[in-house]
Amino acid sequence: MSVIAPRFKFSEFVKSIIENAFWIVVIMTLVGLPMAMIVLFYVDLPVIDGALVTPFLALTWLSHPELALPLLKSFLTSDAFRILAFPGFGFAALVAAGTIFVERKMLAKLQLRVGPFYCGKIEGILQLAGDGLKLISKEIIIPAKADKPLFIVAPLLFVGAAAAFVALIPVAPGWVVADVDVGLLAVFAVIGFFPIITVLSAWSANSKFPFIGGIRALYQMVSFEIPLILSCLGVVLLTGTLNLTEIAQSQQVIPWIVLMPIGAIVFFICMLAELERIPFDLPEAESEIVAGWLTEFSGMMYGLVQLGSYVKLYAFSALFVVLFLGGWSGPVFWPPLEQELLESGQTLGPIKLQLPGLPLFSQEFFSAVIWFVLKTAAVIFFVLLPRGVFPRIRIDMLLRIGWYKLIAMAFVNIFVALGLVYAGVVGPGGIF
Amino acid sequence: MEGKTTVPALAELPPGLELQRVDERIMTLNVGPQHPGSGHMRIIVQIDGDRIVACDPDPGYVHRGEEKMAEYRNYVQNIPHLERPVIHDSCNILYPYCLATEEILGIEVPERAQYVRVIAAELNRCVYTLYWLAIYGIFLGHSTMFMWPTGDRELLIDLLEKMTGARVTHAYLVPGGVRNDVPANFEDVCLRQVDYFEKRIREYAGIFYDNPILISRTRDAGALSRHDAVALGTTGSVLRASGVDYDVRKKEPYDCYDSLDFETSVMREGDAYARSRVPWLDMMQSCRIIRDALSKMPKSGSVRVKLKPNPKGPEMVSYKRVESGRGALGCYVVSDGKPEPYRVKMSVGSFRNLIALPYLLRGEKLGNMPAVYWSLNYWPVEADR
Amino acid sequence: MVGEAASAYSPILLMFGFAVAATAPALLISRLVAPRGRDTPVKYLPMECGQVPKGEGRTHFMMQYYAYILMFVVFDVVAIFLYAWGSALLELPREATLPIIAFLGIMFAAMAFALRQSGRRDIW
Amino acid sequence: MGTAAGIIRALNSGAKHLAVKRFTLRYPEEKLKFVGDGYQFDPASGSGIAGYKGRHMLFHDKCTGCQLCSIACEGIAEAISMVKVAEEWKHNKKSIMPQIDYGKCVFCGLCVDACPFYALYMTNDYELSSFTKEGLIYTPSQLAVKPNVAQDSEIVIGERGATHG
Amino acid sequence: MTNELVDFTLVSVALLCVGIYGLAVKRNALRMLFAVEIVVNAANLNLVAFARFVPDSGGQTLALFSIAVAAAEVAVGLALIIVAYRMYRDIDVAKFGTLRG
Amino acid sequence: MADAAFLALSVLTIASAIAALELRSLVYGAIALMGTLGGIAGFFLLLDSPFVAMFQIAVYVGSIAVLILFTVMLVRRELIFTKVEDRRRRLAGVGLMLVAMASLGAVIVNSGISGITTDEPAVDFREIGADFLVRYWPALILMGLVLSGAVTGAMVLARREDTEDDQRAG
Amino acid sequence: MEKEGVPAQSGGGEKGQEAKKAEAPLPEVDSSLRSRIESLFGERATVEFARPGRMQVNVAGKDIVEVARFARDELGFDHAESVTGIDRPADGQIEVVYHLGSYTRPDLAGHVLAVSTRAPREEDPSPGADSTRLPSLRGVFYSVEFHEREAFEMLGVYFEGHPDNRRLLLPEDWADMPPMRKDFAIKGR
Repeated sequence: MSVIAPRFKFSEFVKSIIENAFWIVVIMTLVGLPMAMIVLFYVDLPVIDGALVTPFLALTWLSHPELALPLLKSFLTSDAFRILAFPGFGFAALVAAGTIFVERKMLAKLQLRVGPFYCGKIEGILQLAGDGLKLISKEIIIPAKADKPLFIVAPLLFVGAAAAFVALIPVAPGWVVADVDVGLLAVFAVIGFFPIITVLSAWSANSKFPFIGGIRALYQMVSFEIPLILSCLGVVLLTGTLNLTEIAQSQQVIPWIVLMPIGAIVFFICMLAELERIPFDLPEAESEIVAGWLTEFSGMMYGLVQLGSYVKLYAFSALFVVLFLGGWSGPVFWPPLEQELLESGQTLGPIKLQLPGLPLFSQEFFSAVIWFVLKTAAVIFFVLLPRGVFPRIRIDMLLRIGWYKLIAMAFVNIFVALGLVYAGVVGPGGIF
Repeated sequence: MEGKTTVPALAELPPGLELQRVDERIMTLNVGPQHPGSGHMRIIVQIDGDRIVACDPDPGYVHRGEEKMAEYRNYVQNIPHLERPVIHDSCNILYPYCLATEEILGIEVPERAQYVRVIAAELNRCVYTLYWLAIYGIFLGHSTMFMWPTGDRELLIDLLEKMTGARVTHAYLVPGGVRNDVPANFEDVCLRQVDYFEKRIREYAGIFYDNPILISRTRDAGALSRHDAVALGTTGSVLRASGVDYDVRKKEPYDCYDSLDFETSVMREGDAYARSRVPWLDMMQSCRIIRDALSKMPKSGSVRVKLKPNPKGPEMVSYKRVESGRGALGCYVVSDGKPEPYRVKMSVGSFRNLIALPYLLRGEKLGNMPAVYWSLNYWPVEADR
Repeated sequence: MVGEAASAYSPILLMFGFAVAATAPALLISRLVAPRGRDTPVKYLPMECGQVPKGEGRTHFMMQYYAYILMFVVFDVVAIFLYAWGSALLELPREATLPIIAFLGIMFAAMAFALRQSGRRDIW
Repeated sequence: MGTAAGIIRALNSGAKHLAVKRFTLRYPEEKLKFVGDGYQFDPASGSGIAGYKGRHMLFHDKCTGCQLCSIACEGIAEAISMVKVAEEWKHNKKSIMPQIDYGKCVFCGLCVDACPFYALYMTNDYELSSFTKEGLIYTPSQLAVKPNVAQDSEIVIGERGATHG
Repeated sequence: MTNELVDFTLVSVALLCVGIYGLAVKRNALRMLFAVEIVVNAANLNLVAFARFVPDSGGQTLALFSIAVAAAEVAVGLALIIVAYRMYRDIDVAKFGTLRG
Repeated sequence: MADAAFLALSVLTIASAIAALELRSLVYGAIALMGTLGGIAGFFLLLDSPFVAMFQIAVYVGSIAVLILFTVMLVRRELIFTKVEDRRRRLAGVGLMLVAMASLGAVIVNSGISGITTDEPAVDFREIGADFLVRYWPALILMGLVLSGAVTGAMVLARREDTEDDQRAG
Repeated sequence: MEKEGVPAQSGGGEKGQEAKKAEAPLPEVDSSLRSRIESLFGERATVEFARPGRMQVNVAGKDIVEVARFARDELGFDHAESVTGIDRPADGQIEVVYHLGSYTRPDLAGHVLAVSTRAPREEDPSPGADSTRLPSLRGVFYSVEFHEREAFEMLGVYFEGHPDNRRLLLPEDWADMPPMRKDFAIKGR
């Protein structure tokens, strides 16, 4: 009977479940209900058809299809929905989960393997859920000499910062969590937090390998931030705005990658480095420094960092799409449908054909989202592909690439953009 | 009697190991033994920032005492034990022992057995090299280069399994030949799979050997000059990567190697890249050898000399060398007239190449450590025996 | 009205807060669900490849690339400064590009010097 | 520019392999095909017959209880011990036969070489796992049973790469 | 109720005083650097506040200049602290006996 | 809403400024300093100058705080966790601070600026760029010189020479 | 060209072997090596046996450095392949055999010169502190560094002049006698 893996006891399992249920009920009653009341007190309740929607009224209306629709609409346009679900955290986490799965399957395919296979019957589709369950049921071990508050908070901050990054990404016209004037600068401001979180978590672990990894991460992120910032300047020169939505809308005619391929390449390489993807995954170089700054993280803390990094991956890919690939612009898939068909559906003999969701969202919205997701998926594919193709490079080479080649290329791109503006190709009175 | 170890004072350290300054800047890093980048050994590196100031390799995590155990078993019973240090290269590691034992026992090996042995040894060399290459890939962070060789290795393991009946620990070579003849249609299967295998390993060039990132990473990392390579007594691919054309198969042909057609692969640069490329070139030559041996092999004949149950040799010594996957592999067998050898000593390539490690790593970047370390064509368990 | 612009930025903060609030329970649940093995002092040692840790985890540790951090601080400022120019470019007269060219010239010179310094091996 | 070309070539090589067939044996569903019936010793040539070295098979009608297999194993794995059997054979006066502990056996097959009466040979059966250590000890009567081994899949080399067909 | 200029100015004064306190009391070079940063930020706050209430983009421009110069100052200041730490193995300004190399 | 945000921000900023100076550990002090700088950025947002706010975060939090943290990690461990100052000086400092705060605050409250508020729209951030290049371009050049001087000086100062022990002795 | 099964050592092999051995003459390279060693060192270096490609020379401990230097500088053996320690309790000695090879001389490529020397053996060994000592060859052949360390820990032969005579393979807290001695018995044997 080994100590490391205690034998599963059903009675203890049941006991722990009952205990947990008890505490959840107690905490919900003592804390959750008052919190809900307080929140309800402060929330601006929507007014629909002249009636103030209280929670009671909302529940009543939900049972009535005709009344439920405007209620749902008002919910869908609220900030809460944006933050929780669609362009916000839920969507990003979903894309991140999909990315993890696709990465594993694709890498396996490239390496002539099978990849996740058995979990979930169909090609291991439930593997991720299994991994999550595994991580959540693992014991969290915090090293004795670690700086506990920082150590525990660091993964949460990492996820939070990644989510804040997602908040700035416009997905469809008007569908963005925070539509700010200086969106691009806000993106850079948010990116600036990642090195700090990394180095703080590395410092707090009080161990050699995380420390080396954290300092490497710091050097790497910091060095590639400047070419990253400079490579976006070309787009700003051409569009004259820092608002990401406007930048995306400015590419109705032609995506900027056509005019500024150098800038796009620089941005892409910097993106790989900021994401710590191979070939730039030096902070986690397992053959030199075990797992870099993640070495001491165990169980769900590691899972959270992974979640954060994949959310970050999505955010960066989406930013690439917005800046260089024209965002959501693209031909609408099918000719616009008639309004009546949208609202009441079409009766085909005994079957009534309903287009789900269309009464709530416009068709342009669907088209935009589909284009955006397709483009993002393509970019994510190109972010994932190097992992199967390239080895890891060395830190001095990395810094050299960042400081010598990429910055020079970024300046070349700036001058190209400047030339485009002054030659009258782009801008007021220009062709595009 | 009490294991008194002599701890050397600082001034006594060899030129490769002295600390330049004892400083709070210098950090001692234990790389291994439970580390993804060290195998089962420990490398104690002292780093000043990103530079390695000193390095002290410490094999000895998996010591089995093979040499001691060999003194208690008779010549045939030693076979399954002595192949254990490098199970991926088990035919080659048994080869010098069998040659030396045959000299002591005075046995001539039948001709067909010689060819079968050579085929098995070359297949095993490829199997080992692929495994080594896979780990080299993962050390450099190239996960595809980990998966492809481990997958392609299956082709050869399948062949070896058809020949020997076991996938890794074959126990195939015995004093006096091989344990069993190859199966009936072995030649066709072998030719087909070796051809495909050669096609596969040529594809490694595009993704690995010609990859600019890999080249820039390993070029000039841990360069070993021709003079140093000779003086340090390195062997195998490390030596040949430094421009010394030395291959035991050519210089001191054993069994039927003198009748086979192949070339020695030599590179001049002596850096980690050349050291990683030479085994790959060797694999091509192995395919050539296998094809040649298959065509020249006698179609029938005995493959094993019948030995007495407890064979005894005269009181003599024998030192035989072969070229294994990691370089020259010598076996020194001392017989005192009993059925058990008096002393078996294996002079293995890994151990000889390990001497170069502290020498090469001094002044390198920490990021170069796995690249240089594993490019020495090193197998921790073999060094440890 | 003073402070109108701030409301556009609050969703970022809310998003940050929501992500933290949504993932923190994962740690709590993990704490509740996960089996707690017997505590031994060895378990809480920092990772050192199976050896007993020697020396300090955080040392006076600089690596050879400190110069790049110094450069980053200055050139980050420069890079973001360029955005002030870049966003206004379309509204500016063309002569206004000259000062920025001069500015960039000065910074290129400084960068060349800094890169040469940071590339030198023996001084870092 | 050589660098860019090399990078593009590497990416191309990687992407190309997305279309190559996978080379994975899905083990519990598919099983490898082996040569022949297992490793045996050929009295005519004095050498073995190629085959997989799996679990042993013992012919009770040939075993004389001479212990040579046990002696051969003594220096290697000490897996074979001689045990009493209830059977009566006139060539096996002591009624002892080998019992093999597969927790120790290294499957070298030297016991097969050592048996002068060809009473032992090795079969293709390699699925010997057990939940207990005792389950790995095979008595002579268990060894006498010929295993039924499913084997269907072989390496097939085709246009789009090799697979386990 | 909207914010008035005086509110921001008061906050700026408070920060300035905290910074001055730090400069006066602390003997740790890094803490003194922190105090300097706080003082600079108090000044920046004032600049931007006045620029908002007396609409003129000049204030913001000046604030940008100020931040940039502060970055330069921090780079040099930290380099100085590192040099001092190397020389005296300490970051206590009282122990920096002489700045002669 | 702006008022609640204002109050929260002032509390955050001033408290973390004090914490930056008073926390025992220098690393936590640096984190608190980041809080102060972030709070100032929040004030900038409240003042409708998002460009300056984002500049503040990107430069101060993104790079200066990194540099400070890094330098803090470079010094010896015991120096990170010890505070050196004497008590009397500290009391005097607190007194000075309070006096200065009270007097300056009184002056400001009683001066003419109290009660100023504005309903005019905020300045567009593009005007800043125009300002830079049209009105203040000599200052821009000068700042370029300052920055290049800073990076040059910092590089020359911070490099390590292996003669530092001799320097200490001399 | 050397084939196996040519024992050149006298003393009861299988029948027919003696006749073969007598027929095989030494190639020219080997005989010249032998004569050069014998002519220079005379009594101090006795050739134990000489077969095609293999030769063993026995020397006393005090002469080993000189012989090794001669082998390196004059004969062209530039590296050591292995260092083997053999315990000879019957003689009360521990034999250490250096196998020297040559990479630079093409005519010596297939040759291995074994230089054998003996150190006194103590019944109650205390490695590093007793009389089991030999001069180290690390000054002559850099490549013996780890091999000599291995011989030191396995047999307790202390190599004087070796700069780093530490344990290599055995655990640091190994407190038993050197394991390759014949009186160190494996459990159960």
